[in-house]
Amino acid sequence: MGFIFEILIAFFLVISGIFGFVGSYGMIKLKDPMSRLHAPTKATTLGVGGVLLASICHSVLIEQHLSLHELLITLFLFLTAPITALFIAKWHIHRHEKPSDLPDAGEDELWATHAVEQVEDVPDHSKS
Amino acid sequence: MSLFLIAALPFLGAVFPALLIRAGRNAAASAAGLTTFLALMGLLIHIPSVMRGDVVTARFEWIPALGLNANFMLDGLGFLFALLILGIGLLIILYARFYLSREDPMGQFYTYLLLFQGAMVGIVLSDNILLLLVFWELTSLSSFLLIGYWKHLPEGRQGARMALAVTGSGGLAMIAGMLILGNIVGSYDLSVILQNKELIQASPYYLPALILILLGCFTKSAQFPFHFWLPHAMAAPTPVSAYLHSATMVKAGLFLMARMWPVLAGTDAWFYIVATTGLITMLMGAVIALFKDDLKALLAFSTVSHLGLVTMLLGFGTKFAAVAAIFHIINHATFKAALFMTAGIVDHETGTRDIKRLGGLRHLMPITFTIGTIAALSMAGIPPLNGFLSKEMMLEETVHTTWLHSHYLVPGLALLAALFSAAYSFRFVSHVFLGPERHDYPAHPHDPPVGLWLAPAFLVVLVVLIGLNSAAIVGPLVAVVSSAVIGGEKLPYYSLKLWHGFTPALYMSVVATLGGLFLLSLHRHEEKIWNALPRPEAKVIFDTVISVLTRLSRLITDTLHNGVLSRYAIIMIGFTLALGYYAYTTGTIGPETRKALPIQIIPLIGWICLVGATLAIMWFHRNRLLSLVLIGVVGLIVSMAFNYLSAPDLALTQISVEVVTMILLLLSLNFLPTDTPWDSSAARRWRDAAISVVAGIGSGALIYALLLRDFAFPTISEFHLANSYKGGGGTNVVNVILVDFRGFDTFGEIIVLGIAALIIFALTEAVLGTNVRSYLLNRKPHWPQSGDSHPLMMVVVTRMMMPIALMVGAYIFFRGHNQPGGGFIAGLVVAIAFLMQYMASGYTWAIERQRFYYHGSIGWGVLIAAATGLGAWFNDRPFLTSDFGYIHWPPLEEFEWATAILFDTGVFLAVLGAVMLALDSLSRFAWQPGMAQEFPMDINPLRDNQPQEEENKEQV
Amino acid sequence: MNHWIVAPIVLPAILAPFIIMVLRFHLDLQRIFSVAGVVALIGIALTITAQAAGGDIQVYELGNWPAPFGIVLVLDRLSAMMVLLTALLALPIVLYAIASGWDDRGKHFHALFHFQLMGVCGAFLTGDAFNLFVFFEVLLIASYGLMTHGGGSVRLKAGVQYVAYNLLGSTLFLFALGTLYAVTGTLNMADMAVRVAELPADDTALLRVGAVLLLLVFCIKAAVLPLHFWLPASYASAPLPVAALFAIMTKVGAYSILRMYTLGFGPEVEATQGLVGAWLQPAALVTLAVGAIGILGAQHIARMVAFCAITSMGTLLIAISLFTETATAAALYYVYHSTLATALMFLVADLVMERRGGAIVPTAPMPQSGLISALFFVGAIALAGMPPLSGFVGKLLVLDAARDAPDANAIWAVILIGSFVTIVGLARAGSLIFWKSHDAQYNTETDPDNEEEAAPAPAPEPNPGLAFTAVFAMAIGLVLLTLFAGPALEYTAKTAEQLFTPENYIAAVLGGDT
Amino acid sequence: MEALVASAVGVMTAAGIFLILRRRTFPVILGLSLLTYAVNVFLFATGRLALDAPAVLNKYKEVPYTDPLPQALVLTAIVISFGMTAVIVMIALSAYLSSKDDHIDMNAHDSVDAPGEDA
Amino acid sequence: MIVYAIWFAFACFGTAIMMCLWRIITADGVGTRVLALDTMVINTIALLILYGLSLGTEVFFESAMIIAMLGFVSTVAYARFMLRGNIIE
Amino acid sequence: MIRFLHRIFPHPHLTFLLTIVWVLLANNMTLNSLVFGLILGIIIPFITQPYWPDRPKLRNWPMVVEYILVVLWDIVIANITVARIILFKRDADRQPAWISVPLELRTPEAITVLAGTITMTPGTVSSDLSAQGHNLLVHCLDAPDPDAVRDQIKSRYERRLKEIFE
Ligand code: NA
Ligand code: NA
Repeated sequence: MGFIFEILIAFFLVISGIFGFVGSYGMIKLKDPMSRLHAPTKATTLGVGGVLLASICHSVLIEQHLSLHELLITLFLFLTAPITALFIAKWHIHRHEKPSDLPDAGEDELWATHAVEQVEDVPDHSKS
Repeated sequence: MSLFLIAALPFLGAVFPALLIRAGRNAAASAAGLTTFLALMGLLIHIPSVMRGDVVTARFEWIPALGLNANFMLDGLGFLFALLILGIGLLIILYARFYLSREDPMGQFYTYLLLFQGAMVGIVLSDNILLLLVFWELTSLSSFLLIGYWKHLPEGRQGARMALAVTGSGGLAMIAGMLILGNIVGSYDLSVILQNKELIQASPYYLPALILILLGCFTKSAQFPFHFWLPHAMAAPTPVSAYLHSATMVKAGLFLMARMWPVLAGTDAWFYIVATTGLITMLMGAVIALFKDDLKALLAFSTVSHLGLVTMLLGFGTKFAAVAAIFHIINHATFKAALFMTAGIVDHETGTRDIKRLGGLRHLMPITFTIGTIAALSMAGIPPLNGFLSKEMMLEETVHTTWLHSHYLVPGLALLAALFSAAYSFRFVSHVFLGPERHDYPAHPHDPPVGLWLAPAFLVVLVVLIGLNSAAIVGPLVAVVSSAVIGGEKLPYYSLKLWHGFTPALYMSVVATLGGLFLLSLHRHEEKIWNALPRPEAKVIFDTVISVLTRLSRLITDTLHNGVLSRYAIIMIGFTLALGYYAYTTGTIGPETRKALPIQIIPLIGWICLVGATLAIMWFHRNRLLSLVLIGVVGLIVSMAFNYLSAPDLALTQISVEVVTMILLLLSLNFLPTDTPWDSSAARRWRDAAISVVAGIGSGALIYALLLRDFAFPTISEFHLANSYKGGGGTNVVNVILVDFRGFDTFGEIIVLGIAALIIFALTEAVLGTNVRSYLLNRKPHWPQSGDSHPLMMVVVTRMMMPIALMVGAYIFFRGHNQPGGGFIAGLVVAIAFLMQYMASGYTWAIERQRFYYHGSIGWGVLIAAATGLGAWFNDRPFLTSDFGYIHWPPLEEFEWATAILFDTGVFLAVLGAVMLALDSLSRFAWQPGMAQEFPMDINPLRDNQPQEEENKEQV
Repeated sequence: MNHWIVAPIVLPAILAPFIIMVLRFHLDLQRIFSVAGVVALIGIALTITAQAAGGDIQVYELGNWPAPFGIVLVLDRLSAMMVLLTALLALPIVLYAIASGWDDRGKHFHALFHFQLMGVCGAFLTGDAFNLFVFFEVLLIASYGLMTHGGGSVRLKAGVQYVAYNLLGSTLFLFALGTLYAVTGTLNMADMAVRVAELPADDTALLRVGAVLLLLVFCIKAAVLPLHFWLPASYASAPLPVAALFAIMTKVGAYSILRMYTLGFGPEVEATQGLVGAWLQPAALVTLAVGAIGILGAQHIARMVAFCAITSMGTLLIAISLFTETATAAALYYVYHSTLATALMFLVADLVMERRGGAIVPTAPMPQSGLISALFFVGAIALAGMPPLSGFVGKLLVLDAARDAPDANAIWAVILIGSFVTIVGLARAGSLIFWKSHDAQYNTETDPDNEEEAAPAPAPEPNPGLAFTAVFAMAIGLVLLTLFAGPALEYTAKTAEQLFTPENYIAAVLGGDT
Repeated sequence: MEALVASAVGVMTAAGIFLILRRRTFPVILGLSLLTYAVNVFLFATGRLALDAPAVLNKYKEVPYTDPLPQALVLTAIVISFGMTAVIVMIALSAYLSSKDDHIDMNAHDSVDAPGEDA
Repeated sequence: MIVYAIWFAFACFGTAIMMCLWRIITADGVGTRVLALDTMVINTIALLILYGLSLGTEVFFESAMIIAMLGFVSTVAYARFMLRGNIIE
Repeated sequence: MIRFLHRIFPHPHLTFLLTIVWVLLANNMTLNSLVFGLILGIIIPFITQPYWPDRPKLRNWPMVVEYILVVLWDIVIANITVARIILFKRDADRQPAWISVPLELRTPEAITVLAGTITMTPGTVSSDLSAQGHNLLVHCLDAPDPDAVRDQIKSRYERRLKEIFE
């Protein structure tokens, strides 16, 4: 029984290691910035997830005490990773994509990142 | 009257003129006069005992540890000088009352004058050389004020500064000399010093002490080559010149030489230094005086000459010469003061002191003429006036003096000086008073009111009387004084009378008088030659020296402190490295006692990343954002290293602080340039790199050496490990150290943090209070901004995260005592939870929902921490003594309470408030109109629907 | 349990947050509480000075943990007199800051002021090396705030340099403390002294490095050349009442040198032999020289006074570097003198600057020129070491104490020539500022065309009477220090004696088991 | 392991000082931060290195503990230097905004006219 | 077996971290740098939990959690800085 | 009674959730930590309430569970797919694409969950919202057929989310 547990834990660990590696490797290998975004946000998430699973399994199965608090870390990462990706994508859109390069935004006409108010509209307060 | 009172009266009295001047000029003058009069009376009371040869003393232990005591003594010498100072002072006060004009601040004048008078009296009554030094320097200071009295005259200011510089520096030399002297003798009391002639003269320090003391005397008494300040001091009002530069201050040097005569004189060194200086000064002063057209300058140089004369006499070191010196001091004081006052009257009446514009005043100002002529003739050494008597004695003494085996040098030069002296004295009379009356005086001259001429007249009467019957009038005084000067030994044979028979001195006098007349008759021709001669102008030289010194100082200072921080830092680092190296190499290093831990792969990778990131920062530091990212990497790895090396608390703190710091830097980078331009040369960068590398090697080597050696002693932390749970109630020893064993450090630490936030707030207010505000309101961003500043997803996620983050904060807080965590990290976590709301939903929106007040949070934090500490007082325990215990409320399990938690609450609040206040303040810079918005998210499809729904409702 | 010892730290630590929280919007109340706090601090300081005067060394174990495991405060004559000096200095300065309106030119002046006092008092009282670091940081960070109080581009720029330089210094402090801890395993100063004395002779190098680094840190604070570069620009650019308060900061460095050195790093200890002697005295001499040259070369009154501060630190450190009882007694007297004199001169400089700007060039006459010039004269006399004020006494004491030193000639020469240059420099400045303005060419009053404009401007202080009173109080302090030089020296001599018998200190801290 | 820590301290010190010697405020501040890291690690290491021995008392078994005291000191130092960094960032920023110049050096003009422009 | 698996994972995440650093330094744009930093932070979390697992201790849990939370905050701050200049507005 | 309970537990779901979080954090299931978690679970919602106005109600709890399971499964698949692309596919063979997903969801929370899900699942990253929030811009790592991706998003995730939130 213990051997199976060990295999399970080792499996999670190996999986996590592979995905951790792939995530960062993708960042180096992929050429265009938007594509690079795919690699780490996903792979690393599962990479860490695997370690956390291994850790939970280890405490539950081997050390025989329930320890689930690693789940909180997963929760944080799952909550935050999309935001990180969103912001970096927005940065890319802002800097490298013209509205015409992007698909149609439907009735809204523009994507939010491009929907910028004119800076010149800022009233001049130095004279008042 | 006690000597204390005599010395103190002028100082006490100095207050009144300044105060009474509102009551009128007469009140001020009367106050000054009355003070002086009282002091004079106090002095005169002591005549009987002084004349008996007694020494009156008064002693007070002021600074016994230093040997600086307020000891005063009054002997003949002191009496004579005190008499001169107070007596002539009284006359000057009278004279000045009429001399000064309505515009002059007379109260100030008398105050300064009395200060000076007090200092002079102090000098001559001191029985402690340190005390004497005090008064000595005071005369320099008060004369500085008096010479510069007419602030509007550049000559006055410069003259004052020159006088201060010269006499002040002499005074400093004298301090050294006096200290050496006191050191030789073992006491600073004059009465002791004067008993130790052999000891002093045998000491190897005799010569340095002598030179240093003489420097003080020579500068004060305007001896060559320090004479140049005196004529420039003539820019002072005439009463000042008359008082300081004839009767008193310049005589302080003479007084001191006379005072020290018993222990310093009589050696070759004394003779050659003092007598030679005096001789040169006498001759030089006399020659220059002849060619001065300014009446006061003429008198000034004549004073220089006469001071030289006395100096020379003292320098001879014989008792007879000493008597002659004393006698001449008395005589000079009388005729020279009278002459100065005469010159002042002439100046006052005619509006000029230029001899070239004067002449023929004999008929217009007969009284002045009479006074001036008698005084001048006395100065020329014409019998039967007192000047003649002492000059005879001087000439007599020179005849017996050998200078480096030469018998003729001293008498010859003395004669020459006497000749010039007669010449300028005659010139004073003839070119001012004699000759035809002129019509181009700047003012219409006539004799002044009696108030002005009374004082000189009195002095001239003395001149005549002393000349006629000196033995009766000043004989006892001269005897007493001379006896004091020569140290109480038997007086030599001398007689104070007009006729001594056909002595060499008489022939010399005759030659001098006739020669003087002859010189005067050829004055016009001599003047041409004189003017053609190149001669150093002391003022120019002095000014040049001072201005060169000033400019040099400025150059040195500005070069040294050139405002370049990197230079300052390099010097500091270099100095530190050098001293560290020195300290290391002069010590001994023991063998390594610890085995190094093996290097594992993960730390190695961490090391590679850390070094790589650090080097990359150095290389790419001009890209500020990249450097910031890389710093983040370094911080992350350092935090991981702390974890790896068994310091989880540190890791937590490091990473939390790291993030907040990064945010602060980003907030400021928003306003700063995003790139650092190249502004140091490659050579400079290499130099900097070299220094940095050396410093790096130093710190690395130091810690490496430490890491491989055990503590030489058991560390105190063994106690902490042993007592953390027992005495502190916590299992996380690091936390127990922080909140208990060393809670006082933490108390200071939160205060630092609180202050940091206050400063940031205060600076924000200060900066926003200036025109920077309008710049900020109109500032354009570094680069075009994207739309959607508060993305929907971000807002939603932060909303979801906030309660969890607060929960985590609470968790970190409560478990800190037993597990990694604590109030500090909890504060940061909670602050970041709030900060995320700011970032996501906008400043305005978030601040509206803020339920606490940052200043209050900081304040309460510190107060709670302090109150926790103070609570121990009620238990009669020291500040910050903690307590803990266990509570059991069924059905709950037993749980622990500790006052440390309360203390940690203070930490928590202070940190929270400080971080929020800092971030909040910096955020205010970014505020621009239009930024304040009603909604937390820019895009909210639900919001767009709602108005429609409401519209629909209305339609329905 | 003598809680008085901790009071000089706790009082400002409570008062300042109170001012921030409760009185934030009430300047008048802030002022009242601030002054009351300083007065109370004087009371506390007098009390502990009286307690220390007997010669007993009292130890306050914070948190009730015995030394060396917890932090202790130690009250001896030296710490008491330094706390007293701090309190006495603070009163006229806070009054002046109020009277001149400086406290209203930015936020949180009074809170920062009291935090600064807390840091200084803590540094003087603590017996723990790391706690000393903490208090250094408290006083430094408060000084950063005070230095940049009110803003202004030049002041802020000087502020950046000041902070950066001192951060380097703080880093050095930590390097030093780390090294010392790594070798001795303790942080308590007395305990460290004991262990240093017992250190095996064949393993001293690392301790020596730590010790020298620590002394360097103190030298930075004490503005010893070549570590003084933080001072001129920051003192000259700070609000001058603040610069006046900073006069005590350099003394913290001097105090620490004296404390550590007499306690455990002295030459009689084998491990630390020759660490200081070789360089501290020459450095002090150069400090004095550079300070004096700076005075002569200064073109701005505040900068000139800053160099006066450096000069006086030079003199003080010469005395300290002699490390004899007599010299230490002299040094301690000089500490009082130079602190008061420097502070006085900064306040006078502020009076001048508020009326006519600080450049040492003639301008039109300023209001109250007579009074100010009199005060300037007093300050100049004191700083130049001219009689009759305490500077002269102090200078004589130092010269006298140095007479048996091996380098007595150099010391005397530098002190005396330094005095001379100082006199010339101050006379030059005073004459240009106060006298030359009476020249017709600068005297616009005589110009009939714009008589209206030329009428002397009203005093810029909201309350000139109080401002002058504060400055006068400081001058009177100098006079009293001179008049009562005898008793004062008696105290400092006893203090020096206590310092040079460190066994008592160690016994008091470690409970006598030495 | 000791060599890694020591060399890391050295490298961070060197880089920190190199940045401190730059002439603009921002790199100097970064340099100070790096130097702070260096000194924190230094101070921490004075307790000597230990793996798997955090100073959290274990009630159940005898385990080795690392020296907790330097850790507490470093914690204090970290917090203090955080405050210091915040202040210097703010002062540098204010100075830049007031003069539009982020040179850290003061020129002669600055020193002469010192605090001429009070708010 | 677990030991070998842990070592394998250590090696993977260690390499990953170095690749992240390489990307940070060599990236052509700030966005990629921030992305790489964020990835690095996440790899670090994994390493930390791995280390805790290998030692059988839970003492690193808080660190990992705080890093997860704060890594996000710093990434957002960088992103906001790049997009808007103002982190808080 | 209910009003009283409502007063004490104004946010029962959140209180419950936070108590769970606390128990997870404390990592032990004792009465003490439950009580303590409950206390915090009551206090913290009070503090955070103003920051989350108009909190949506979840309507369909079984659907929530289903959704989570679907997403988890997709994440596993996604990672394998992406790993293969990264490791074995040449860059030139990849066909990255932008796609625009018209949204029926209007609740911000729902949109957020959808966007998050998209990012966490195969080869897609939610990159932007349209100016009114009615379209979602998604970037695909390798999408030979963008329309299929869009349809899968709408049917697999958006449908379920609509049931949960609206
Ligand atoms: Na305690
Ligand atoms: Na803690």
